Amino acid sequence: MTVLTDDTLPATPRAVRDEMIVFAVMALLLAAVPFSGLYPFFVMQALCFALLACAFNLLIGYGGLLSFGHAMFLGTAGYCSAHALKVWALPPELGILVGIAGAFVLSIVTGYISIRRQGIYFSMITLALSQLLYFIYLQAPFTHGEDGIQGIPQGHMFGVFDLSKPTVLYYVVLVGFLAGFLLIYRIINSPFGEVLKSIRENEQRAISLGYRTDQYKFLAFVLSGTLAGFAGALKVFVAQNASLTDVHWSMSGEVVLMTLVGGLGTIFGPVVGAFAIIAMQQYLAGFGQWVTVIQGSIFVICVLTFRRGVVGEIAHYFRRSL
Amino acid sequence: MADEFILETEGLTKEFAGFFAVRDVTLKVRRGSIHALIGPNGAGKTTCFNLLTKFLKPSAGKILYKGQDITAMAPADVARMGLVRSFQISAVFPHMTALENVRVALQRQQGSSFDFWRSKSVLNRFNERARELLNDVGLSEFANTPAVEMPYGRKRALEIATTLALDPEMMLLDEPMAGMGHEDIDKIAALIKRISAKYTILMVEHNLSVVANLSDIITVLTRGQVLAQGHYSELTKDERVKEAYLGAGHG
Amino acid sequence: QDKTIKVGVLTDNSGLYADLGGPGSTLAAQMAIEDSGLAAKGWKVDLISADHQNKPDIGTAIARQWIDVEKIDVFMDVLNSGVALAVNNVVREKNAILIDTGAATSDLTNAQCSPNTIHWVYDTYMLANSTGQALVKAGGDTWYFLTADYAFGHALERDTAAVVVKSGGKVIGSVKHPLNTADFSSFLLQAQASKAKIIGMANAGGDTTNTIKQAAEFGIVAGGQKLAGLLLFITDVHALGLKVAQGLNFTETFYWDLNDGTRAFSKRFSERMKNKAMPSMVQAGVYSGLIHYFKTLEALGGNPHDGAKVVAKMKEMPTDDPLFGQGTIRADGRKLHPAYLFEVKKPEESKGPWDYYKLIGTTPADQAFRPLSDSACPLVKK
Amino acid sequence: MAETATAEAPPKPAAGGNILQVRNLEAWYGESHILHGINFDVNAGEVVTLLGRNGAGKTTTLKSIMGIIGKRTGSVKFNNEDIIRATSDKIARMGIAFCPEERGIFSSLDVRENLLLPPVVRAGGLPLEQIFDLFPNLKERLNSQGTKLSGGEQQMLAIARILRTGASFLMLDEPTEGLAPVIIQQIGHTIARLKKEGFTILLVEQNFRFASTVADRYYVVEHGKIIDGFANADLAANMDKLHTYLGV
Amino acid sequence: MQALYAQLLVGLINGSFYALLSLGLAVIFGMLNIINFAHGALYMMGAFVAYFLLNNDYLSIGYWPALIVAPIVVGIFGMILERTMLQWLTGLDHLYGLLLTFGIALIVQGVFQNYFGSSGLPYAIPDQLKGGMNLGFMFLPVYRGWVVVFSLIVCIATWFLIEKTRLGAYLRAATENPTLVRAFGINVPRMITLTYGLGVGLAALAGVLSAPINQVRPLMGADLIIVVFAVVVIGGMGSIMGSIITGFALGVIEGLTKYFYPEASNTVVFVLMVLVLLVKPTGLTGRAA
Ligand SMILES: Nc1ncnc2c1ncn2[C@@H]1O[C@H](COP(=O)(O)OP(=O)(O)OP(=O)(O)O)[C@@H](O)[C@H]1O
Ligand SMILES: Nc1ncnc2c1ncn2[C@@H]1O[C@H](COP(=O)(O)OP(=O)(O)OP(=O)(O)O)[C@@H](O)[C@H]1O
Ligand SMILES: [Mg+2]
Ligand SMILES: [Mg+2]
Repeated sequence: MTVLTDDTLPATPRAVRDEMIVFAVMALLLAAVPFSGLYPFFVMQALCFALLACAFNLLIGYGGLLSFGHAMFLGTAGYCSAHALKVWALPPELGILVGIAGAFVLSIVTGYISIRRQGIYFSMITLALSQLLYFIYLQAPFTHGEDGIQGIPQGHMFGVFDLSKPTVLYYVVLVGFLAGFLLIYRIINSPFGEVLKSIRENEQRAISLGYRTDQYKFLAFVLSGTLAGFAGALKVFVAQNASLTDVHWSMSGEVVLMTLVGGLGTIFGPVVGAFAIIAMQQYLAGFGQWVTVIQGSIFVICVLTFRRGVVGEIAHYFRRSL
Repeated sequence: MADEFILETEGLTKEFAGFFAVRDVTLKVRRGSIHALIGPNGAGKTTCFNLLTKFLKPSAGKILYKGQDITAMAPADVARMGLVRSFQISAVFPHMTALENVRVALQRQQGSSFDFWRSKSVLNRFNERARELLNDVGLSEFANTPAVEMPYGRKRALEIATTLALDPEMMLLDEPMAGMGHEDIDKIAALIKRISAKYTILMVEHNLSVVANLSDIITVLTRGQVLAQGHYSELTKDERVKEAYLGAGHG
Repeated sequence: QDKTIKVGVLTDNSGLYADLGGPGSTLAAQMAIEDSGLAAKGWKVDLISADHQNKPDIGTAIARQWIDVEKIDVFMDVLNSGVALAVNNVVREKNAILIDTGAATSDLTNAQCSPNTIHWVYDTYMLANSTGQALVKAGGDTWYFLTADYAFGHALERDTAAVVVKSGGKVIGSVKHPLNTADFSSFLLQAQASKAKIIGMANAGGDTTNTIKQAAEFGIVAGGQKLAGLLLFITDVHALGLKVAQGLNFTETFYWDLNDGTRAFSKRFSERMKNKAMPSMVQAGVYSGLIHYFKTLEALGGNPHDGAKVVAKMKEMPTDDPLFGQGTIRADGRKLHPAYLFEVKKPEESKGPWDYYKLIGTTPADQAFRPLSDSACPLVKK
Repeated sequence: MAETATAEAPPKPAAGGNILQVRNLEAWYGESHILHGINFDVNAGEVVTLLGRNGAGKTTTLKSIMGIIGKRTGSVKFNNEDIIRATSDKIARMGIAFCPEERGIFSSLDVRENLLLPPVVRAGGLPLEQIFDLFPNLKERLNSQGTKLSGGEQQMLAIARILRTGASFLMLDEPTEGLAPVIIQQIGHTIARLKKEGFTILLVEQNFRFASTVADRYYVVEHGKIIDGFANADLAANMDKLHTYLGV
Repeated sequence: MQALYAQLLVGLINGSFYALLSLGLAVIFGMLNIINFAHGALYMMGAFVAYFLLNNDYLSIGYWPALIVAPIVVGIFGMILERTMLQWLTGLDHLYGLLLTFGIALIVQGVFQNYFGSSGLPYAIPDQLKGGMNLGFMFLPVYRGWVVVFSLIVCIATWFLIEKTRLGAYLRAATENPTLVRAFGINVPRMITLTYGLGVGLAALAGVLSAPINQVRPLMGADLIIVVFAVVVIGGMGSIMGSIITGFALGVIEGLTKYFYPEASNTVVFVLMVLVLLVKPTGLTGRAA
């Protein structure tokens, strides 16, 4: 697969400083949401997808691996958490852990199967695996088929934070998102991230330097899948249901869209993209039958005019990496 | 004697659907020498390299490196044993700076490559060594230039620096001078000469003056087989070599 | 007293079911508001609509926002069972009102019933009951099911099979097909080989229409077997054309050509539709449900913005409107009205566009739906 | 060096029909301005060589003539027709053929298909037998995938395939790169033969020794300009200058 | 046992749709390097054009001419798309083409849905192909027989055109390096446009063929696309023969699944894909990605 982000700039101290500033601004803006009159529920939802997109971006933007099945981690973690909360009546923090663990196990299995395929074949095998999983979830009784697991209790986080209060829930989700985001940022800028980048740039060369590249890609896959699972677990508290839509291929497609719209291989792009797409779904919902047409037109315009994505274009304009 | 020869092959053969690209090649590379592999186009030189570094699986034959049989190893593991190659078409990490290119190689030996929870600033401890290496190949001024933006000849030099960073025992260089201007050729040749003090080098090269000046011993390959072996001066007198490789009017 | 009302039509505007609800549901709501004459009496009624894209999480997101930000009082339509169940939870939690006219799942008034929800038009239990009973009675005593492989299909098959057996018929087989199958010939061949008299289609939408179309191609009906649609709408018949659809049996609770009341409404409705379509029962339900809701508020003398309270009052008051006639709402939130078994006319019997059905049987309101004695709804005191 | 760079008028070509005339050719890769006004001529039946250091703009010059650089200005006259605005397929059909530096062998085609790919634009191309005489390797490997050939074999294939087309004006970009001496000699003979048969050849070479065996005239490119030009006969007299230009 | 024969035959019939659709997709991928997510929408357009040609007061020219006219009309539409949008994507990663065509699919489907509703329009089997034959083990509608035969012919003709003619070599070469092929004197942009038209035309043809069998609905292609895409991958991206064979084979395998484990019949293609890719990393006949 060709390198998608052909104008990635090497990270310099200046870039790191830029990123820190943008991160601080983002965190502050998000923290101010409950006071802004903006509807926090919408923001929470967007945060979950933003985390998912960031996790996905870790794999494609920095590992060069395009997964077409990332919804499977989102959905699996969602079902696991939902089941743990509703049926086992676990407290929220354990519910989240169960979800993450589910995604972790799944990413090990699917990663093991798929990681050796190249390019589009890798994408397709992840798609196929996620479709198999969809089938399993459709058949398995505990998911309640297309009705989904509904009315999941929100409970008290660590026994203290009452998650049924929107503001409390909002901050819990925000903290979760920021933690996930920082972890991803750290992974990208870690010794491991450096190797990953070199593999994406020129895998043959990395091998000849003695790197067992499959192992690095595998680790990246597992990290990405597990973090996507974290997003799925958080989402359960926000939506209070877990349904098949989260495992459907069109969800995997949506993640790709979010990342592309925001800017592939940029650190903040997926966040912007997730907010853009979720906002679009929310605000276009009132446009009646024209929703799909408008949505389609936006994609077309995106691809034809600002292909680097929102953040990518901005970064390119200022010659910064964001 | 494993000591004398760092790399040996026995009856190395590679067949592509009925076509023998390499056939029954027995090669011994003496430790500390510059050994050149020459031959007409399509003789199987690159294929040989690919076999030695495990990028291809041999159809038959055996490869011994430092006395150990590496015939069935994975490419990354061979590299880890200190047998490192460069590519016929220049291979760098294009969107990383020269410094980062070298650092990736240095990092591999230090075992922190899987640390995804640490800041990459831990890699800064390699910077000094990386700069040294860049300096060795004359790239100090390019340290912070992304590799894509470097001129062709400099990329080759960078590749060599990256290879050196692994502190290999033996380097395989595939046409290190291809596509270079005269200036660069001289620089790289000098560089190879210099590093050969420490490493064993097996190289493929078509530039005869380079081969003549650098190599201690030359193996001539044609049609996948060893045609002759010897010093440059001997080979230029060999009629078969003239016919197959050097061409009339040479020597 | 507060005299403002906000109505939200949450439906599928762009997907598979857009013909069934979609813009038509919004139009029906609009007409209900106009016909109620509330404006003249000093009420202010606002209407908004949105597309849930058949995704439960989008549905819940919109529902929350509507209640929290837009202050919506009542949700109409909400077709698609998955979305309906999700919205049902939100509405209950936030004490709004859901008058569901589109979802099929009978769970809305059974295990998942809620003091804030009324299920208006139809449900799987009723469909199974009416169609199953009537067909067995008419001699269709051996059944083979083509079932969509998801909870809704399973429920439909299970309920129908129970009715068939209870009525003295026999189920001799079934095959489960995945949702959104394009080709049914394999399944139809199996159904054909079973020699069952009735092939029950426990599926919906495109799956049903494709089944019907391909059944005609394979000569199933010509070979003497009968197709029974367990969930089929007039929009589907329109899409198939009478040539293919003729002879089908199925149940609806509304048809535009039932009586003068339905004809008058439908004529007005169709004139305002872009493609001049007649109303589906889902759309008719939106009108009927809203009319009753408005009457209740008038009776209360103002809008208390208290979902449970209004719904309780709605259950007290008998319903009466030109589309569904007189009826009642049960404690579990089930709206009761008769169910009609129709047969699709032959092309030569049809007098014009949308003249599709012959009424061949009516199940009275008190027998059409699941008896309270079988109900798992906690609101039902036993 | 700077003084010579200002030379406005290109060195006068020898007598014989002027087939290619390049004036003030400028070209850009995206934002970067690479050619800053190239001026030179090629006469029918000549072999002209462009020399210059890495990155001087030789390849870019050829590509601009071929019409495959997006942004280019100035004038390029081929047989007195200005082709600066023409698309590359039109240019090719006027009888110019180009053998790129990176060879451009197609991996989805086998060797035979690669060889037969360029359409014949006019009569007078070399017949296949002659091509196989020149490059026997190719004949042996006709059915393998194009990019499975060794580096040098790919180079041969790249040259071979444009000889078939009947284009009489050939542009070869570093045809000897990566070739064994014996093959380089063969290519030298080929060029000589082509010349005899009336082909005109514009050559880009790093291998100066090789160029000197085939070229009639030289131009030196530096920083996107032609800074000097002389005939093969004057080579000895210009050797010193050349050393400075090329850093040999 | 008899029932099994019937399932095999029915599977083969379905396979011919997969083959036709994946053939077009493979042609477009192989030649333009674009994963044409609009394929399903264009297939749907083919069926709709057939519908207009049948049920229009002015143009009621019926099924047979539609077999030619619909692919041409949709093909021209495709060529306009290519000219105005897709051509700007040459040289970019697959992802962009995929996204763009996905957007186009949404637009096309949305517009059709607005004008024709979601439940679709009736289309009857042409009179000449009505009825069926009793094969002993099953009742075979004449129309289905026609579909198999006709698709096979179209598939083979396309394969021949692409793999065995000069045109095909130009196309394959142009996929890899359009600039160079153009510099050989071939008008690559025009060729690419025509090829896209061809691929799209094949989709439309499948649409016409399916109109009498499947309901003519705006979303009829939306779910198909992913299966068809899977077929192309299993066959080996860009391989024409691979797609044809896999298309027919998938039909048969699906038919068997419908018999033994019907619930999984939509999923079996993905099981197949995982298995094939595990054994052969680039599909049955594919070259490296
Ligand atoms: N993967 C392959 N499949 C089929 N044939 C191959 C493959 N790789 C190489 N060959 C053939 O093997 C022969 C040797 O190729 P190789 O690349 O080793 O030559 P080389 O000596 O490096 O030549 P050069 O000097 O031109 O680079 C060539 O004829 C080539 O066509
Ligand atoms: N695709 C490109 N985008 C941007 N700059 C380019 C591109 N290709 C070449 N250049 C730049 O244009 C300049 C001229 O390049 P060109 O390839 O014409 O040089 P050359 O004289 O052929 O060198 P060489 O001997 O290395 O082939 C160089 O500085 C190079 O870096
Ligand atoms: Mg080689
Ligand atoms: Mg060049």
